[in-house]
Amino acid sequence: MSSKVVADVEAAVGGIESGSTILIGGFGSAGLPSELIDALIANGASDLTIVSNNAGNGEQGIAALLQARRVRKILCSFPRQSDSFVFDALYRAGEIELELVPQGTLAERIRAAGAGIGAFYTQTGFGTRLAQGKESRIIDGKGHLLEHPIHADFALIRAELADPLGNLTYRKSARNFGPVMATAARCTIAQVSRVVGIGELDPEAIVTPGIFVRRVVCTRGRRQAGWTESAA
Amino acid sequence: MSSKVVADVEAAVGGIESGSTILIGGFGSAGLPSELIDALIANGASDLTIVSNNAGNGEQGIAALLQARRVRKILCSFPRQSDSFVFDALYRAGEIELELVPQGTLAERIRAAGAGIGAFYTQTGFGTRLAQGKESRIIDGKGHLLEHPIHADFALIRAELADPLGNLTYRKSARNFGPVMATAARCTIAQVSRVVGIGELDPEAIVTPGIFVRRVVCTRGRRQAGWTESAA
Amino acid sequence: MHARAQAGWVDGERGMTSLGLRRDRSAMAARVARDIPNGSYVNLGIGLPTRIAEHLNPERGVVLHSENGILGMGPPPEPGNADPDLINAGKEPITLMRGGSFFDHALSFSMIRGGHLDICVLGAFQVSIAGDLANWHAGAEDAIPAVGGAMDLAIGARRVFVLTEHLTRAGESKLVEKCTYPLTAAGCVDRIYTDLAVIDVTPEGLVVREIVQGWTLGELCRISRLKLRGNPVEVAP
Amino acid sequence: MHARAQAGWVDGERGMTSLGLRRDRSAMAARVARDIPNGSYVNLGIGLPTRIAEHLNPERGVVLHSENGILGMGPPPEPGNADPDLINAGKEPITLMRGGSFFDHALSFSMIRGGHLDICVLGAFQVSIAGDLANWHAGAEDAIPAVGGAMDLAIGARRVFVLTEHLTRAGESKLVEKCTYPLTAAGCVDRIYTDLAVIDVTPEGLVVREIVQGWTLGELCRISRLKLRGNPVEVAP
Repeated sequence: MSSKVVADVEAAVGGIESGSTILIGGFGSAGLPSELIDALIANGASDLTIVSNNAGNGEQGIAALLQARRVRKILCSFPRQSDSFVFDALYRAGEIELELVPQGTLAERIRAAGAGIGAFYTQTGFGTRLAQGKESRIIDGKGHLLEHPIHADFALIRAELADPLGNLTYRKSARNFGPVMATAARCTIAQVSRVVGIGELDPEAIVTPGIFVRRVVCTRGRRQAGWTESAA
Repeated sequence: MSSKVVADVEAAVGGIESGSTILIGGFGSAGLPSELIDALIANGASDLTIVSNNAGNGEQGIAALLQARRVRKILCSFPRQSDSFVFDALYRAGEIELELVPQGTLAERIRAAGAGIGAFYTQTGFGTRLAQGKESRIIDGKGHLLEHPIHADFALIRAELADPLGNLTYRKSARNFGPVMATAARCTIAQVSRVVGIGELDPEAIVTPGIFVRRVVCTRGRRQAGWTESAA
Repeated sequence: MHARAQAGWVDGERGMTSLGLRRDRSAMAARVARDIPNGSYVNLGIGLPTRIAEHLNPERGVVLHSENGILGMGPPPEPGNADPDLINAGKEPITLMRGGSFFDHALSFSMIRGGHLDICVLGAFQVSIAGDLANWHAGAEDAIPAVGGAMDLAIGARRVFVLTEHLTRAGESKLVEKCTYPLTAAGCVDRIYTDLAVIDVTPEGLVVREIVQGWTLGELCRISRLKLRGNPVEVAP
Repeated sequence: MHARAQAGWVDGERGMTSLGLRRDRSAMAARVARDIPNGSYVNLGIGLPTRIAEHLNPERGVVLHSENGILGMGPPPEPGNADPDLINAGKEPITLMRGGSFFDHALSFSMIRGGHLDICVLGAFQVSIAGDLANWHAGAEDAIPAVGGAMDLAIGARRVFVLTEHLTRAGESKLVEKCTYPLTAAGCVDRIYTDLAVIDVTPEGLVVREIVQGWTLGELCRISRLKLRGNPVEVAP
């Protein structure tokens, strides 16, 4: 049986081509697959569409990817942060396209892609400027918007433990978007803190079953990001 | 802090009134909350709408509820089984209404209720006789049906462990519909094999967080149902 | 109540002169905490609403939800004990209470959107007499927009409370006839807690339930530039 | 291959006489197993498709999915070791392979509907030349209907294989111009494995890839009452 564990982050991001749509896990720095993002920058792919809750902070992670001018468009719920100056500058200069998506709608659109749901109706955003251009419908007397799935070519996520079959567990609030993003990409790549043997993960406690994961890479050193971000 | 654990199954099903819509967990006998169903029969509520994967087998569980003439309508994916004679007889006599729902659509409609999704499009059932009366739409060149959430007054489910806050874990394939049904009822009632103290369940391995559970009852004796059923 | 009374303010240009006192931020948070029933599931928005937690005695069994996948959120950790994987929606380090749990964003927003939260408390730029909320976008067309979970919380929680200063720093009322800032959601707000009053959104408009000592309904109407109704109880700041 | 050759059948009334042999059920299951790539994620339908598992050497790393919430389904337990909480979609006791996992129905059908299964193998009442599948309802209007997960699997898996006898017990072809039984899904079938042949559904209609020794394409067309194309390889039963 072949293992999904690859040798290093370079191998993990192999084959990511320019023009790809990439889901990137994390909420702030919790669950952010920093080493995979660095490898993606080194990989050189450009003209990317990035889907992530935030648009990067400081000059690391997604901000570094943006600063390297690899991103054509970003879908996120909260680009503006106290130190999102890289995104802010590109946005004001008209050099990056932004699709602002409410956080729950972002999670649900990603889930819909993974679950094979063609589209869904949600009350979130109805009657707001984020409803512009969207179909709406009254259901049980309440206004709803029609929202479409966000399918991706790749998902880069960070988990805690993996086995060679790609089964994953997460750690605390670093779980956030990982499990839904894992379901929605053609190729999901997980960086994990530790790889364990097959059978070592409790079958009742596996959060992401291996069917959703293509590649696993162990990155022991975890970045200790600061607490400077100020909003969700 | 008050506990969600009630003394017995009678207390657990207290307040279930005639005319209620009730989700009942289980796939065959795995995860079926047998003691809660027995208590529901004793409780006397009638004119019920039942939502469950199967329509009962033998003369126990849902079949007993049907035999007691408490059920007006059932939504399920697989009523016909080798020993579903109670349902079969009522159905042929026109004494029970059946809404046949594909298994995945059943799970997703229940999830949609729990997740506050107004409606969703799925390819499942498009172009079949189960599409009758349903809105359809072509999305990305593929036919989809519009499916609506199944909201319920009560959910009766079986889990393995609970704590006084209503956090639940399940056991093996008895998990099946429990976690989604728990989210979709105004009042979710779980029968469990054991109640543990607050803090004894691993926060990473809780499957149903207590926010979805109103009442917990411990029923140690687990029925050993036979293996006579023959189909999903 | 932890109220430290502050002097009222004067805005000569607008001609609004308060003779009364106002609640400080701690007292505002404490006032909301009083209205949260024991055992409730609650989401506290970023900023001032987060401080409500300081006024919720753990014995009351109020369970705090954080939209990034936590139920049973506890207070900030002791200095030096911050865990970068354990943060709240404001990305500040927090702790987990016994009996808490972690889950993904899909389930977290199912809790929100599916009506499982008893209460959420949000900040506001503006609240209209119809209960419309504007709290995500200050209206400037060149601003970097950011919405986060605000729209989901506003439509999803069973009751939506707003906790905010009554006036902006420029002295303008945050209670308005009609929001001029972009909406978060229409008709979603149930109750408004300010430094001056507690106000219900009703089908008949805004009804003042409590007013801080030294203020009259007339004065409140004047600085709010709104017709407010009610027979408010006078309360200490 | 575990084939035990069986004699062909004769149905005098319909004038269909086979000179050839046919595959027994074990050989049919083994033939499908050969087409499942190593490391695939596969759902095997109730009945004959379930028996494909017996022909999948664990070293091949094929992971079996069961729609009631299992990935990594293993063989039936030793006698006396059945666990009522560990059953397959046919409600028979099974085991879990090392590295397997349990999950709820929502996630299980996300795997199915979301296109994560490489292959599912289903039984059939009828398959049309357009790949339409009828396998859930035998058409009798007074029958108790039951659909289970068949419709989800038929639209969801990346490739849908049908494993079925070529003819019904009454000698009628299960391959048809157009299904007369209620559809499970339209245009979903990729390949059909029968006791007589392996047949691909193509935009140009049904193409026979393999035929059991002793049969000719002409004979197959005749008993199928269809125009079948192809240049089939002759294979042992």
